Amino acid sequence: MTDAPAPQDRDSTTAVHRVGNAARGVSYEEPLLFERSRPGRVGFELRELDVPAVDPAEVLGEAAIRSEVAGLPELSEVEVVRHFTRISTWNYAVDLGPYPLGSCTMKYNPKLNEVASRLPGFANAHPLQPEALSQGLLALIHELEQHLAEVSGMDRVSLQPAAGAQGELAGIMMIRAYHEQRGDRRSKVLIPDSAHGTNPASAALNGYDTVSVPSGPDGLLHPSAVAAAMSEDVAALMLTNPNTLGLFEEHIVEICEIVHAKGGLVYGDGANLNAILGIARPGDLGIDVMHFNLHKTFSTPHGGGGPGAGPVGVKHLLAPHLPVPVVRRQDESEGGGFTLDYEFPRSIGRLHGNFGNVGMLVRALAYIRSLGPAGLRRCAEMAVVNANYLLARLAEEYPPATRGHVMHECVLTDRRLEAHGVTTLDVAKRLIDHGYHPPTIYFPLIVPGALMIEPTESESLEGLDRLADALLDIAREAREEPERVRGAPHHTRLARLDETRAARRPILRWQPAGSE
Amino acid sequence: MTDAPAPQDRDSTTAVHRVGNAARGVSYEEPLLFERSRPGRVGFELRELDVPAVDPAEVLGEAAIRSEVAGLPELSEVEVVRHFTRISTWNYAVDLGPYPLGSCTMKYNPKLNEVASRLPGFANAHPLQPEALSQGLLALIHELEQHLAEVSGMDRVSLQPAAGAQGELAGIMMIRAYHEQRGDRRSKVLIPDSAHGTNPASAALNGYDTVSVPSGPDGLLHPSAVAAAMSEDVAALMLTNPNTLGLFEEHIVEICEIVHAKGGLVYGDGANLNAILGIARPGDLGIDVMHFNLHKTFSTPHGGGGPGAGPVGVKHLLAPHLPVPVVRRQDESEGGGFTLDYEFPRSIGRLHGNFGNVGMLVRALAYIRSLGPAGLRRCAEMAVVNANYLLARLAEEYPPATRGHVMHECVLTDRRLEAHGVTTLDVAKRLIDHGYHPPTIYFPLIVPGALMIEPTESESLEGLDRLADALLDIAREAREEPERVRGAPHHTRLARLDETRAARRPILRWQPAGSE
Amino acid sequence: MRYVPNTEDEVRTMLERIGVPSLESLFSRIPARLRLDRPLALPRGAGEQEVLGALEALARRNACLDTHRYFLGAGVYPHFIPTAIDALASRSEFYTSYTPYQPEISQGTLQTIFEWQTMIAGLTGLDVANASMYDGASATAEAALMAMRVTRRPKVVVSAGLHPHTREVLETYLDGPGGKIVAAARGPDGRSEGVGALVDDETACVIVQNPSFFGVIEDVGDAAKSAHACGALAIVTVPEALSLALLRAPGALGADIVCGEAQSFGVPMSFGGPHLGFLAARERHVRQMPGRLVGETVDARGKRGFVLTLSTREQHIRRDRATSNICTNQGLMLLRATIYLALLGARGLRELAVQNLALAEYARSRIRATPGLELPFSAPVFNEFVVRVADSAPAALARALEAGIVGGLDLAPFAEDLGPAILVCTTELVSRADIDALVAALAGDPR
Amino acid sequence: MRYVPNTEDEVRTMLERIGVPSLESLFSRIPARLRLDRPLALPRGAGEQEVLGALEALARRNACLDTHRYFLGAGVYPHFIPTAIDALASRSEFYTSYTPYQPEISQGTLQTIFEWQTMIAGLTGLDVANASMYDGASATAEAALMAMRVTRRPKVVVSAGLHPHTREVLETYLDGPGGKIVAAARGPDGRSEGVGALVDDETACVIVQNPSFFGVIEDVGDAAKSAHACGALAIVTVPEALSLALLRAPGALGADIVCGEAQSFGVPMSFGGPHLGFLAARERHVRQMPGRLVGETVDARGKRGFVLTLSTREQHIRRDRATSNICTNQGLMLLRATIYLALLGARGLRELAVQNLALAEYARSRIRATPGLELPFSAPVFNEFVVRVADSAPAALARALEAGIVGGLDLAPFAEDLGPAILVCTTELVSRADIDALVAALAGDPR
Ligand SMILES: Cc1ncc(COP(=O)(O)O)c(C=O)c1O
Ligand SMILES: Cc1ncc(COP(=O)(O)O)c(C=O)c1O
Repeated sequence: MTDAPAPQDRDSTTAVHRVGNAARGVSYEEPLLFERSRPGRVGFELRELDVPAVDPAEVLGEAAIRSEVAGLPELSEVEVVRHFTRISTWNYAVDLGPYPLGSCTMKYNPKLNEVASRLPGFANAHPLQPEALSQGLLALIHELEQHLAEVSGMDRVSLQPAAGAQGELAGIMMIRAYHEQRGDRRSKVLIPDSAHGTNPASAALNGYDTVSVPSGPDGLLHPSAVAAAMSEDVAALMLTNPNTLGLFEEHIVEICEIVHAKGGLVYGDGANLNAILGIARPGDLGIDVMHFNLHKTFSTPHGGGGPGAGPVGVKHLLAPHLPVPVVRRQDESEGGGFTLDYEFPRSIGRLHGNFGNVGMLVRALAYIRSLGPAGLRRCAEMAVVNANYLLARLAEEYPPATRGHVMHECVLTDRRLEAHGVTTLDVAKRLIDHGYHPPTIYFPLIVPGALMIEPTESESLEGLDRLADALLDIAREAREEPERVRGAPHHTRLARLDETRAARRPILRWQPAGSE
Repeated sequence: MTDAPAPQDRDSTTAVHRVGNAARGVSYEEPLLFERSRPGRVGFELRELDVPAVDPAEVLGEAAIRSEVAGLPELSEVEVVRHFTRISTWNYAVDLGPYPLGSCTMKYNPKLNEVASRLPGFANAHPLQPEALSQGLLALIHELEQHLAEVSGMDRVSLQPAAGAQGELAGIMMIRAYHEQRGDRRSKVLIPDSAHGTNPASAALNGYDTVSVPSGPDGLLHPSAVAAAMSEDVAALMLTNPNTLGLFEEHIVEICEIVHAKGGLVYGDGANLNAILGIARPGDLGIDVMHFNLHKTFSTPHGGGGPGAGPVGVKHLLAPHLPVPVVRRQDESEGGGFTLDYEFPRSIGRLHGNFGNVGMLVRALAYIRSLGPAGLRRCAEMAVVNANYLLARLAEEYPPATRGHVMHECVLTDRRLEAHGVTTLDVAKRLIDHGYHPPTIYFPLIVPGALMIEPTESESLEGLDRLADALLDIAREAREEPERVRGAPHHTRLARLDETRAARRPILRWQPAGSE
Repeated sequence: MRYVPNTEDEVRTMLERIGVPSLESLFSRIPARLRLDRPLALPRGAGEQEVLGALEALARRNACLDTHRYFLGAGVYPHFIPTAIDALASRSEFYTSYTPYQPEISQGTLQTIFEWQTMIAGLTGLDVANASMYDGASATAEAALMAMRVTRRPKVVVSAGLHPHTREVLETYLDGPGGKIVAAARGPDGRSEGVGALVDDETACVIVQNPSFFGVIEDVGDAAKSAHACGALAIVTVPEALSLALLRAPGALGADIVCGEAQSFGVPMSFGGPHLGFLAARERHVRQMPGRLVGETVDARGKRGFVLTLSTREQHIRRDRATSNICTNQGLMLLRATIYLALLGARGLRELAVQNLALAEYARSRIRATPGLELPFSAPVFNEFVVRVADSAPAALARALEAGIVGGLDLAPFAEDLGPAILVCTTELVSRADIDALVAALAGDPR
Repeated sequence: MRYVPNTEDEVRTMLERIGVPSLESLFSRIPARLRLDRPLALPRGAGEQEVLGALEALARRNACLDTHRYFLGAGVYPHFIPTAIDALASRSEFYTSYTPYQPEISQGTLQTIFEWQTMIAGLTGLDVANASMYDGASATAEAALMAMRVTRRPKVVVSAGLHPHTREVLETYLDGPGGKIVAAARGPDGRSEGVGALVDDETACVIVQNPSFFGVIEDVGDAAKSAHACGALAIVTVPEALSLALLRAPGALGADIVCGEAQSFGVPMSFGGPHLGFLAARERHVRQMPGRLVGETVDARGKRGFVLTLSTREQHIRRDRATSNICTNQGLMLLRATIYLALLGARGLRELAVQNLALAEYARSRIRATPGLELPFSAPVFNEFVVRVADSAPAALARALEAGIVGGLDLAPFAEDLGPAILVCTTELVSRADIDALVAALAGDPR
């Protein structure tokens, strides 16, 4: 890598200096850690050993030990700090602005939650320390279970799953256990065609065949479609409500009845719970088992891809199958306090090496305690108002995939841009120049050129207006200067990346020049 | 403010996309807090009051209270977080890269120090709580005093001054007290022409007339010049060693003798102590009183302009005049432990409402404990090697103000650029495009077009090479494309700012549109 | 509400623009009888001072590294966490961003993952590492499923010292897909015995935990040979990733998949999570790997950059044919571990591993010299080992607790045959004096 | 050394390029006899674990908000600090940057200062605020010096309730320039008396601390009138900036300069520092103000931006003619306070002030009702007040400490005439139960 500007850069600067919410600025280059490494540098110094030193070869035998540690760089602390500080500036983040990724609910992550999760009594406790030394944490887990049950209308909740997908897995496993315990071996799971990919994957991972159920032309799941697919070989229907088009499944009660009538159960994907907090409860709609995404609805940060937490809630009929261990409040006769209960013979077993992503549970509890019933409901209301406001402002230029009002997100399309050779992908990339993270694109799969926008309740009216202005500006630009949109992003340190090339000849780790 | 690009921006994009250490990127716009404010938003919710509410007008009288709080905005937490996150990205920082500001010693600020200073027992202690409840902090203050005395070769140290300039003030006050107590009223303070502005200002603030002593052509203070200015009316000479040209004052011992012979004292500005840590000690050179800048030499962060800490060290003869209170280790007979001593009748008094910037003292102690004697010396050595290396690489294009090797910083000039109409200011601004903070410019005042570069020990060889490459590239550009250098910076969100306009018609606070 | 900016005035403006008379009407698609007609029964909302106060009170009711000395490991290891990690991982550009689906504004995350993949490939001695799994236990289960996909066989042979929790998770995961688990026996020296005899042509893989649950170092090479002899894959699962800095790389010993838990690399214990599962494999199996992968590519101007790649393996593209259902993973923990490894570097990590070994050796020598205490296993260990006490494990641990020490894990629920035995772990957080105090307490010598 | 990247190899390369044979030779300009011939006598360098361990041990030897309830104010106020402040002020773009001399890459700091200046102007009711002073005490001294410059007079009249520490700092600062300080007497209601009689045509300014050291609210308007009648400036120094949210703006009452301590706005007590001095004045005196000022301007493309301005007042330009010698100030604390004020906003700050008042009123009502306790002063107070106890102040405070309460300041060293008296402060960190416990302890009622 040389510091001289690459020749083609000299000519690529037709960009305007400022656009929308953003301007051009300085971005810092930074190579890979390995390229910064120099033999002999240290970024950390160990404590002095106060016991006799040992020779590992002697203790473990020459054959058991490695001669050198491969793959690690050598850097000073200042270089490590600068490296990660610099590359962090290449990321967009909720703390920088709106992140309208549909289905992901990128709401604000309160700072209080971060502080709470770092309290030594939470962050520095060991999961296997004696129960008597963990009463605060066990109480916290127990309390959060109660709150999630109340919010969802489910009877019992387990906080063990580490993310939504693991919650799905747990749910489907419980469904399987339920049927099997009744001697009822079923092989299929019904899944609407608008569902998130984790739904079919979770069912398949559990040994089920998945059957796709088509959504109606109005984007809703229709009782007739479910009835047509339903049989006594179907273990469950998995649905998402509000669904991935941002619509409330109006026929939910009837659909649940159809499934139940044939002995099936209904799984609710809770990823969109944010839209109905305090307004409606999955448990009241007929759902038998569901997961929550604490990293969506309950504000725990997404961390650039995790960790999340995917608690699973069930009705009484599935409670015997909950994962172990279960936190139980002891009777006074047992001495009160909380204990871990492993005695669930019909449990699906353990899903996590410990109790799940406890640090995320602390954050979620802090959030629920901060908002209370009124605050949670207000979130849902504002999420829905914001989505509908954006929809109203954008519908003309970006024809929506659905008719009428939506819940917390809207799915728009690139239909009107087609004529100019501009696609959803181009719009997404151009939005980056305006200083925004793009919406979710090309999902749900059933909508061609989908732009799925979920503003969340964290955005303000004027913030939405600026975002809408940017999208409208891009639509105008698509007509007047389509090549400019197609070439986006223009202001970022990197231009559009070649994803095909990456997949064709995968380079998945750094190797010293000339090593291959 | 509108979101549409200003028309002139359209044409201002001759910039290359990438230069040196940096590339063009997206920068986020952000208005003033007040412009984001909307009546009724809240960013914080108070606890519930568990005592009877009061009506302030009733308790305090209508006349005593104000009807509304002016000057404050109304925002939600998410907006406040985004506001400051976004505007933070407009700053350069040590954690982003080299910050070669001469005289400021912008070294790396270890993260350990930040953690230590935030420990509840330090951060949440009250300065007036009983001594028995503050033994850890008093011990810490006492220990740091000892260490600074050892590092500097002074006999006693007070940690009270809040920054270097207040340390100077304290030092000059002690000098005054010393003379006055001997019935010796003196009116002048000698200060080399290369000195930092705080030196004359501190002397003047203390009621002294300052006399400027010219540096020799070699950049050093010469005994003859001091002798010529020295008299029995001179209370002290203030000098900086190494001086602001980055040179060790070789004649220091002789100079101190000249001053002492006429009854004067020598004040040492310790801003450049980093260069001689563990190698030479001001106290051994003849200095009677000096300040330390913990935010330079001892790695406490500069915080965008403070806080710092400016402890003052003295020889025995000035010890009776140290500021009060003084932390004293009690004899076993007094029960051991540490106590605050106020009984110094000849003290200059108190300089700070409490004990000074204690949070900075914690950081400095963590630093000294981390480095130890060998580490501190290593810092000095590396600071000096780094400065000389840069000097060697740059001397040809940027003729230095001094001859031969330097200590921890070097002063270069724009002499060779003059012919092309490019100045030090232009070079500084162009360096920003390369991804660096510029050096200190036009200081010391005695060097026309000075570029004062202090890399510090935090930089690596290859980091220095990149910085040197950038400066050499700018020199080349100054010859080939001078208008490009003169127009810099090109990549920043804001172009060069009009400082004259700001001073001519000062706008020092935001006012609602139309309010004036 | 401090987290919600819009005011009543603004809501009115928006409703007008939307063209509805009230908030209510936006929810009109939810049949009225399905709507909740009461507020949720939750504690009232509160300000920061109250919420933080309540949570601090809960936090104070737990023992932790700040109140006790820990000799408790068993899959979750107390290690010192360099201060730069919190400082960097708290940058909101990292923790408030999403999965890097839009590479042009996610290079910070993407480059970090690429660096992590490189480091894990190096530490495990394999070609390709993914962008994290939920934890060591589920990583092990995913490794088994991967081996089942590669070999199209159902049987999984596990070593004697597979962590009982990992074993349970494996069972949970393998139940649906119809996997069968067979465990080797524990030999007298503490290591697995007779793995080879269990492997047959139904066997998808052999899974060896190393170091084992009992702390001993297993013969990975031998297990791998047995697996390969029958066309099965060799999987090594590593509960204490620090051991990789010292022990021969599993890849070099024949492992085809190496997975495990990297919580030791700068991730707080946090009562068991979030932690950091990892999984690495040989290049030829990359298309059967679960989880995200980041690859190098170039941008339209020819500059190097990184993107998520090979996503046709993943659920969001492949749906029911995906290699796993994992979506959200443990990204932020991966960042922490990458910073940790960058700070310690090749030398520092090795040195730390040797320190852990030295502490264990010292503790074991003290135990050997202490009447009433016994080391039941003779095989070498890394930083964890089993101690047999004279009276009862709970009594011994209670004595340690009196001295402010969380003394280890009572093995009774996991390996009754061992008698009164405790699993003890020594990391750099304990000093010689702590070890002496522990030994005295376990032996019943009141201090 | 972890903070120093260069290796021995690299040093060799550099020395070669420099053209010297050894490191030593770079120091050859330091005469050999002046060079230290031994290592410094300091503790050996150590890694993070050891250093942090040692400092944690020191930290644990102090009482703090996490171990006790505080009723101690007296110039340093325990308040709740919203969590967003630490999160934002820990961004290294803020805390590892320097004074914003290069505006193009310092707009974050500059805009923050401009926002702060606006807020302080609004809170004080004046036109211009500077970018911070070291603390309230030195800000008061600088205000006095400023008044002396403006009026070219030497005498400074201070109110009876000027904090004794502030008074000492004022004396220290005024000694060199030859200022004279005269203090008003304390009247029976706790307020200053006869300020007017002390002002004459030698008087540069009247300084009124409000609320006073004894917590009472002074008659600022009256003092300002007295000052103006003789051509002197009226200075108000505010020890508890939160009071500004409730009390009439000093500028509106005639103050020409308002200074004080804004530690209450989100700055930790930190055993007394770093805190946040502020200073505001009328536009006509701006050129005599000490400290940095940020002004609005435009860039070469016409876009708004901010720069340091009017720096001809400052030492780096004006040297011995500067308005002050201040250089490094309290920038990061200013950032914290600006975030604090942005979060609380106009309403929140007001509401918090009223809460503090309500707690003080409740405490005073309880004290009035408690035999043995007395409120010696009748003037109104904000969140702090004097209590006279029956026995001795140290004994009363010792009883409070037994209940886990730091009960206030024993006034004996500061105002002997008051008898056994304690200065008590009630902020939102104390609850009704805490107040009840304090009152009981002070009264000698064992709980
Ligand atoms: C609708 C839906 N279901 C399930 C998931 C999976 O959740 P997780 O990523 O937490 O595993 C997602 C995540 O994006 C989702 O959007
Ligand atoms: C040589 C010199 N002396 C004194 C000072 C003043 O120190 P402070 O800014 O800590 O008040 C400085 C600060 O830049 C300096 O460089």
